[in-house]
Amino acid sequence: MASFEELSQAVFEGDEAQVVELTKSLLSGGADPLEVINRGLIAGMERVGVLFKNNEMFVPEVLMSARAMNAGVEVIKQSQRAFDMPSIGKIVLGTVKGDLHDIGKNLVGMMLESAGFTVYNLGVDIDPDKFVEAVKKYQPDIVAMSALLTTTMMNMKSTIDALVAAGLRERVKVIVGGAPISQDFANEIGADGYAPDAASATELCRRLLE
Amino acid sequence: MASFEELSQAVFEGDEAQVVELTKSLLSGGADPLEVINRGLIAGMERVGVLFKNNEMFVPEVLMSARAMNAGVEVIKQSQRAFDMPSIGKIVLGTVKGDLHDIGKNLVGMMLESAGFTVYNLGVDIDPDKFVEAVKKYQPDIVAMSALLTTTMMNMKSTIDALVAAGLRERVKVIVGGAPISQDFANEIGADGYAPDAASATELCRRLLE
Amino acid sequence: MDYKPVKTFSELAVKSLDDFVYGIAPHPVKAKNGMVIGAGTVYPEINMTLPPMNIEESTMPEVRRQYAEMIEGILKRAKDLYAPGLIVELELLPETTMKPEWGIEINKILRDKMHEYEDKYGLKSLLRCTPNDTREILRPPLMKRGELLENMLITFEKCAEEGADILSIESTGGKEVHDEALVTCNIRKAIFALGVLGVRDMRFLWSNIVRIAERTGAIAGGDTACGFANTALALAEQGMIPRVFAAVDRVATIPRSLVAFEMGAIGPDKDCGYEGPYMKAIAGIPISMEGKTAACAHLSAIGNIAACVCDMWSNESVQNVKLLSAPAPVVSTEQLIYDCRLMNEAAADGRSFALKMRDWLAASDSRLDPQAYVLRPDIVLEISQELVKEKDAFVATKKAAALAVEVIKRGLARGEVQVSPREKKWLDIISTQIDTIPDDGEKFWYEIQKELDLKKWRPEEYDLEVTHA
Amino acid sequence: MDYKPVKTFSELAVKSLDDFVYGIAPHPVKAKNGMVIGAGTVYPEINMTLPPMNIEESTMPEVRRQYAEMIEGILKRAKDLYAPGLIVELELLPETTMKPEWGIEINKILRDKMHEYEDKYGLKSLLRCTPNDTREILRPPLMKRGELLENMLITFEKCAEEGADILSIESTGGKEVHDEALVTCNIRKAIFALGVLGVRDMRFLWSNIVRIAERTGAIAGGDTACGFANTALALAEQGMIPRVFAAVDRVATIPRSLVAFEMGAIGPDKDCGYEGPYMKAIAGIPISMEGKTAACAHLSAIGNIAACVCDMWSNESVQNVKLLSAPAPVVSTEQLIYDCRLMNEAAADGRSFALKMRDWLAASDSRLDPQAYVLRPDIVLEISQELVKEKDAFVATKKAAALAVEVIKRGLARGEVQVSPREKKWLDIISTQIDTIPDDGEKFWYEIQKELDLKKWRPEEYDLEVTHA
Ligand SMILES: [Zn+2]
Ligand SMILES: [Zn+2]
Ligand SMILES: [Zn+2]
Repeated sequence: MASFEELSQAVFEGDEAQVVELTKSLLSGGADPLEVINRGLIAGMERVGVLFKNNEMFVPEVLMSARAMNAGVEVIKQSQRAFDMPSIGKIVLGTVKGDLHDIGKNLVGMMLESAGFTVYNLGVDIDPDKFVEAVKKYQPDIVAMSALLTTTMMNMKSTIDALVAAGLRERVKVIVGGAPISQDFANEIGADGYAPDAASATELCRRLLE
Repeated sequence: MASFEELSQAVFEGDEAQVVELTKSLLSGGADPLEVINRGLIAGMERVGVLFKNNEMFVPEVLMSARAMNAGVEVIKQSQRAFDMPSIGKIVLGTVKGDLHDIGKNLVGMMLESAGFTVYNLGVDIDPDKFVEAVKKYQPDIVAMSALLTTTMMNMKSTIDALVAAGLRERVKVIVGGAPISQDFANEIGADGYAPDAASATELCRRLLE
Repeated sequence: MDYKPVKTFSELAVKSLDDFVYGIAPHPVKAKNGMVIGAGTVYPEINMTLPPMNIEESTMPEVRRQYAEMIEGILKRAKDLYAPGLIVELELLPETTMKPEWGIEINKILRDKMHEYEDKYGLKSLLRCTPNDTREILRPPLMKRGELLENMLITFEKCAEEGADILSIESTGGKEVHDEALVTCNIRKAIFALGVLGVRDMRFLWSNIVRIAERTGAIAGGDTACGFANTALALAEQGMIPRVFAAVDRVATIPRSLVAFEMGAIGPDKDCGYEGPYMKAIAGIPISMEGKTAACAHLSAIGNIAACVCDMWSNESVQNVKLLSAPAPVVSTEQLIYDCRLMNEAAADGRSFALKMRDWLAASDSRLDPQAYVLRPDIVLEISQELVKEKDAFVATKKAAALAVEVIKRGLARGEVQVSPREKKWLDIISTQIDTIPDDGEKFWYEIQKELDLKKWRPEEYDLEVTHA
Repeated sequence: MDYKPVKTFSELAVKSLDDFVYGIAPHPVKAKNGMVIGAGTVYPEINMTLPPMNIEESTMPEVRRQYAEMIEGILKRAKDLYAPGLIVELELLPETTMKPEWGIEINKILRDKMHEYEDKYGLKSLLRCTPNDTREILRPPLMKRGELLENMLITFEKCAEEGADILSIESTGGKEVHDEALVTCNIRKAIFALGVLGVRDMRFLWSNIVRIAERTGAIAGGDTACGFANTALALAEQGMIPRVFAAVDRVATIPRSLVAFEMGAIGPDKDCGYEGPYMKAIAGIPISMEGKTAACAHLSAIGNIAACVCDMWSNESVQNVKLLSAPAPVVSTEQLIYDCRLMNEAAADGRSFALKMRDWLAASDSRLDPQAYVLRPDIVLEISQELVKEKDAFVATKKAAALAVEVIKRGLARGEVQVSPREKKWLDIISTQIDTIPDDGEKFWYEIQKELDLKKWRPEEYDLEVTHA
């Protein structure tokens, strides 16, 4: 039978075919699906996350690992009846109103998903009301906002205000990021956290949900 | 008899001896002391103020004019019994706590005095409490604060807070200035005005007391 | 409406490496007030933007105050430092483009003050107006119709009528595809986005801008691959994608950015288009560039080399925040003026010294990063020379990417440029990807449409028909 | 304690104009980690400070976080741009000097991270620690005794023990008198403040700093006339005082700032001392300078010329505020590195090209402002040559001022420098004032004491006795 180690390595290397094969082998060998996910697939992605954070892996390489991991998850889903993917937390993600910047936010989404979070990516140019709606609908643990313009970053505050007005602020943590954002600004608008890049966003979310 | 025009010109030129002589001549010719001050001495300083604001006069030149004007005022004081110098407003001035910068603040004081304000220059490194005391003591129209360090500028806010706590905030206008200060910062801490340089500080004070 | 190019470039405008230098362009541009760009002097181009704030009806008084404060500070500093002239760029924001009256008003605040300084102090200046490409606000975007486009064109026209001297844009045709290409480092998609979508959209857009310029007497400046290769540059700087990918992507933007000049634009090219040296080499137009003094807007590996052949030198953009000395736009103005002084002083000593300065600027960066290497003046001429042989913009784009890989590999072999070990394999990956691209645009479109997410953009807006089921 | 100079300079260390160039000092300084300043490479010196905030017990966690964030960003950028080395200056604030444990703690945060980058990535760096001259907090100040002085010296000593490589200060002896001299443009008082009070205080202070450096193995760097001639520069830039006064005042600081080296300091001199080129010419020590890339801290008319003979190139100081790209300290780091790259690249082509670069830097500013003119390398050597003939620092100060007036008048006559019409008369006013100064220091003190406000400073702290009733 294949080892969790090997599976983790295949995820790390972004070898989709290998991941599929090893996952099947583990399952047919009687391994617990949850263990395959945690000790194999997610363990591989965790190594990826560390290297990515240290600037030792490129995004396309991370994406290949993520794709390989997802292929493994698919195998598990198909092999099990009524299998629920474990999630370490739910996150609503979006670029604020007036701002069309997509790439950074999507990277954050991708890194979070790979780390085991469930991500609801609302897209760009998201009204405060839309954030409120999404919080009602998805009951997330965290709302993550992105802004790249000095003329839209104040909409982070508007969104927090809207959450307060809707009585939802206490139910979620709010984190912010993007080129013009700083820890000071995050403090100023009453956010719970700030991450300077996609790699640290994952860490931040983990920390906030501890 | 000498004319107000000539006196004003002598002040403008910083010619102390000439100012003394012309002032005496005007008084002995029966001119109203207040008119001598307003149409002669202060009128001359107003021209100085305009040129100074336009960067067309240097501080030492302004100082010479101010000294000449003061010499004229002295002549009037000595010639009249119980003469009260007219004041267009009272200003308490100081560099905030922790900050030792003197020059800019003193320039502001000098320009204000020359424009007819009564200035109480508290000095540098002035505690919020000291400002409060001075407001109680001198009953000024305006409190003017200076700061040159990013680590002392927050003491402008502390001083405003102290004025609020003492119930004095409504009684005075507060203005701020100094290298790291901006209009935004002034708004943020709830000051009534901001002046980027000594010349505009005078204008600002005039405007606030209109 | 016909989007046929009015000019084609089948040979280089710059005839030799010794003619390729800062301050001098084969086809200088003369403005109404007599300032000439590309005729010997490098001028500072200053750009400024608002500090953190919303733009809406209620904040417009503050917006006006901010711009008035910024322009006054900038002009005063330029006057006090005896700048020989100045270009001010107004990069409008989405809000001030969608609502033309706001953009027009800001444009006027700047222009009036600039005229005042010209009249009072003899400080000559030009206003470059760059409306925001607001078409991308609608998702998927309408590129050739709709209210967003209409208001954008009105902003162009009215700002030009109100005295904007130079018109520019950072156009976004093909950006949705290119964004995806970047994060996956897929050069096939990047080439499609640039060489097919970008080229087609710029033909449409620039035929409009050139017409507006002709009608209003403004100068049609140029475009920039900002949304494309500068995103790559920023991602590379953050360690997100390989620097070699960003370098190849930069070179692949050349045929796209060149479209502005094929459609009748005459420069100065837009500051943030680091492909500018190629535009100058091929089209002969003067260019604005930005480097170390634009570090306030983005960090880069090309801080000096970007200046080698510039005719204007820019700070890209800086917020109106207060630094210890002065507001940041004033600080940038001072820095740009000193940079220009130095370049102009060396040039005043004779062409050979301008070339020396150029070569030091180049050598100081080119060895350290492939993105810098592909901007080395001799490399620019070498690649440009090959590209002008191609009539078809898509084929030229593919060729540009291939040449970039080849040149970087050669530079690596010669020890002229360093590439980190884990980037080297990417040169081969990119090369292999390029080889899969057919030389026929139709065929490429047929192939690639199934690889693309057609929910994110509208092929019909680029006159492309979806042929797959 | 004896404050006798340990060295005197009776001839120039720099023997000819061709030996007077950036990157190379007659007496290079070698640090513990092997970095050598003044031996061929110009290094960036980065300085950073806190954003608007109070410093007190309750905010110290945030203060620590700020410094940690700044140093990490700076070092990461320096590494990513392959800086050949880096100097980090920690200019302590009054609060972090008066309470030595705070300064020591911040000093350690920086040094530890710098060591980490040296060990991990091979990025060599040096820490310059500059405690604040807190003596001026007490009014009138105690210069040679009291708790403020004691804590300042403790800060020096402990920071050096904890790894600060270079010790510097912006000393303030005589500042009260000089401040008044500036706003009244009274060169008599300025010369007294610099040539008598400044010199006497620096002898006392630097005998202490040199001793601390010897005890701890740190390098005694140098002082700066920041509180004096830089205040003049700032006032001149704002149009408050004539530029010619600021230029003369700058030259008059030379004997004062030289005291550090007479007392045993060995450089690198402090960045904001624009009199640095004179220090290098006379004492041969390497110098740090700042110009256009320090525009974030103050605007100036000497943005390029300041670099002519620098061995380190600095941004003076920048707050940790976020710009569009990155925090401002990171932006400054990038700009300094590119500036240094360019200078070093020209020098790599040979001495004659370094001299060319130097001369362009000089020529680009020297014609436009008398403050720039007195920094022209040939003028620096000319004036220095005269000053080393004087044994008495006060007489040298008077002579320096007189030479400055003379040189500016001559430059004006030759058309080498422009001076605005309304400034010209000030040259005569200054000249007339200088002529009233006796050549005997005792006599001068006797004369001037009645002109001075003795409530603002304590003559006994400078070993002066009030002889007037
Ligand atoms: Zn751009
Ligand atoms: Zn721009
Ligand atoms: Zn300083």
